[in-house]
Amino acid sequence: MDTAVADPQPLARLYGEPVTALPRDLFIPPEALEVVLQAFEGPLDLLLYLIRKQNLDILDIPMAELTRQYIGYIDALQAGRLELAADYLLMAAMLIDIKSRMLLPRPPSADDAEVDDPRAELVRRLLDYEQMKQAARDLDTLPQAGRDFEWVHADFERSAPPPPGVSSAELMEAWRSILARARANTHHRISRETLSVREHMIRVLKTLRDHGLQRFTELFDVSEGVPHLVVTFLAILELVREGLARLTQTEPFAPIYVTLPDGA
Amino acid sequence: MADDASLSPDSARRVLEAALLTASEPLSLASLRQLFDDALSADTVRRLLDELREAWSERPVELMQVAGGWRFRARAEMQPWLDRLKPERTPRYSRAVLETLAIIAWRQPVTRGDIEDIRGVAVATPVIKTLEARGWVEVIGHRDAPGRPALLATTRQFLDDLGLRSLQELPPLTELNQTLLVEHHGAQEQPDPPADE
Amino acid sequence: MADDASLSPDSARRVLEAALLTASEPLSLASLRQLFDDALSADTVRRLLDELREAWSERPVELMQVAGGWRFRARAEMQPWLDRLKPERTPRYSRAVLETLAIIAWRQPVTRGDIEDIRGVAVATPVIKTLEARGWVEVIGHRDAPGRPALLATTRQFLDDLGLRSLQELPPLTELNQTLLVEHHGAQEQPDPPADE
Repeated sequence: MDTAVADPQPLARLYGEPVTALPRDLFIPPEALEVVLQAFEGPLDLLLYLIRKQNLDILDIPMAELTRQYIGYIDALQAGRLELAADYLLMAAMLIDIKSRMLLPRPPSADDAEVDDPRAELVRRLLDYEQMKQAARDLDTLPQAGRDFEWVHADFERSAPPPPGVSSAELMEAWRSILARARANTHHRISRETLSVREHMIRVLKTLRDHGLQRFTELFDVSEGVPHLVVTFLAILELVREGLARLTQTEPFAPIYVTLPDGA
Repeated sequence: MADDASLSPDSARRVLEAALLTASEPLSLASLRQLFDDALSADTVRRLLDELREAWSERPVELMQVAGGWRFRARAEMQPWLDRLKPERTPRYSRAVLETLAIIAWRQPVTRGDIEDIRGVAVATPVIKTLEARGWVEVIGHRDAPGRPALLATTRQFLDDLGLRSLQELPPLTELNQTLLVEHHGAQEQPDPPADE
Repeated sequence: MADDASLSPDSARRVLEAALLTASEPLSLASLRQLFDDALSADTVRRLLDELREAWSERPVELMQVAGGWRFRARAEMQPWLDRLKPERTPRYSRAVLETLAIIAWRQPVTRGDIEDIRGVAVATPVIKTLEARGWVEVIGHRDAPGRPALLATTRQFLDDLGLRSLQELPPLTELNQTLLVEHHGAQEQPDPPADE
């Protein structure tokens, strides 16, 4: 392999060895060519390389020479049965087309002989691409956040946002949605409870939790009236029924005590 | 490029400062030593950190030692201004939280299992935790059943926060139940008229 | 608490400093004025920013103006040290990614087809995805053509991350042999210069 032309940036690495220049002759092992080809971004890139490397005049491309070289690479690739991107084949066709058109006699044009140069479109594309290639390199030299510099980001304990508020209406809406779902699952029977009984159950439970065993009679506040006493009574019965509280009495007519089931 | 052996204390402080200001999380002493390829001892780094903290003592941002290490943080007195930068949208509770709260409110005391039975889906722990952290729900006992599940109930604060004097001021479920349930489940599933008025 | 009318320039600078040091993205002039409930004029804030930049000129971090506004960043010379805290070296983008980005930056808005025309090769989807994931490129519309191809453009974050205030700060395009080409082939073959100068 001819790697005579020194190039600081290796095109690729083959078997660990840097490939710094394209082989000039065409006796290239296909593996090498595959590696080399990976160094190119496409047919335009390969063409630009061939042109620039051999100091061909991009504005007066010797089509025969360029086409010969390009087709040479393509042939070598195909001989190696390497999968070749269609883009490369398309470019080969275009080069041949340009070359053949250049062989045809052109109608004389006194004023502007160059306008119909069949190479013009190719040259435009090559220059366009070369410009963007250079732009990409320039872009890469700009300091980049995360690679070349870091943003400052000191901590800041944002005030905890106010916790969400809830209204009775929202709760009701939530309940409604539960019911709507339950409608679809009729086995989920949702029966209405008497809330005042529930409320008193909670009150009794909290008393038992906070103060332990209570005399049954102490759980009633006579000052609150009869309906209240009835509800409290129902609440205690419900607690016992649900296994949330226990009634104990050591002997008949002894005081009745209410405790939590675990005796706490 | 980064020659640590000959680093002056001033340069080392600069490196520490840049690292701490750009870090997205607190930096441990080990991380900070890694800045210098461990060329500086832990004690040296600690001393530099103290100097740095001192140097920043008059600034609106301070060097803090937190659980995970060191971090620059805006001083508390800056907060009223900083809070203005992005007005938070009023947060809302998720449907799971609201439904769980509704069930606890109307059906208390309930276990998590009860809530799951009613909602028909599992209740995630964070849902309960959210309500407990808010001070709206508490465990008031345990049901005498396998696993002794905790019994949940609403708190005084829940009533206060909703502007209610008692649970009875919650909207009655009567109408809801009748409009939604009677027609679908039949009247026989409805217990006696409520005494919750 | 935050009394803006009577805020001294020194206090205002402190507020700006705290906000800019803790921001997670560049802060626009409008955001910065919001810190003071618009009690300070844009000119005043700009002047304070200049003073702040000056005050930080000797520090390891610097106040930058980028497209999105102002933000502090660590000076580039700090990077060799800061890199040591990273688990792995930040990878450089491939040529395919960089060339695609360059075409989008200088020729925007462009379709994928436009990019392929210029590069002479198909643009792999991951290339675009990489740039979108980085937040540097976004779809800003669709060309009114068969298939309604997406039009790609660079984002403000692209400019921010490259420390640029606008697209006009991108490095100028190299003219290469264009002048020669004009002489040889006539002006009609040169596309209009991009409107980014």
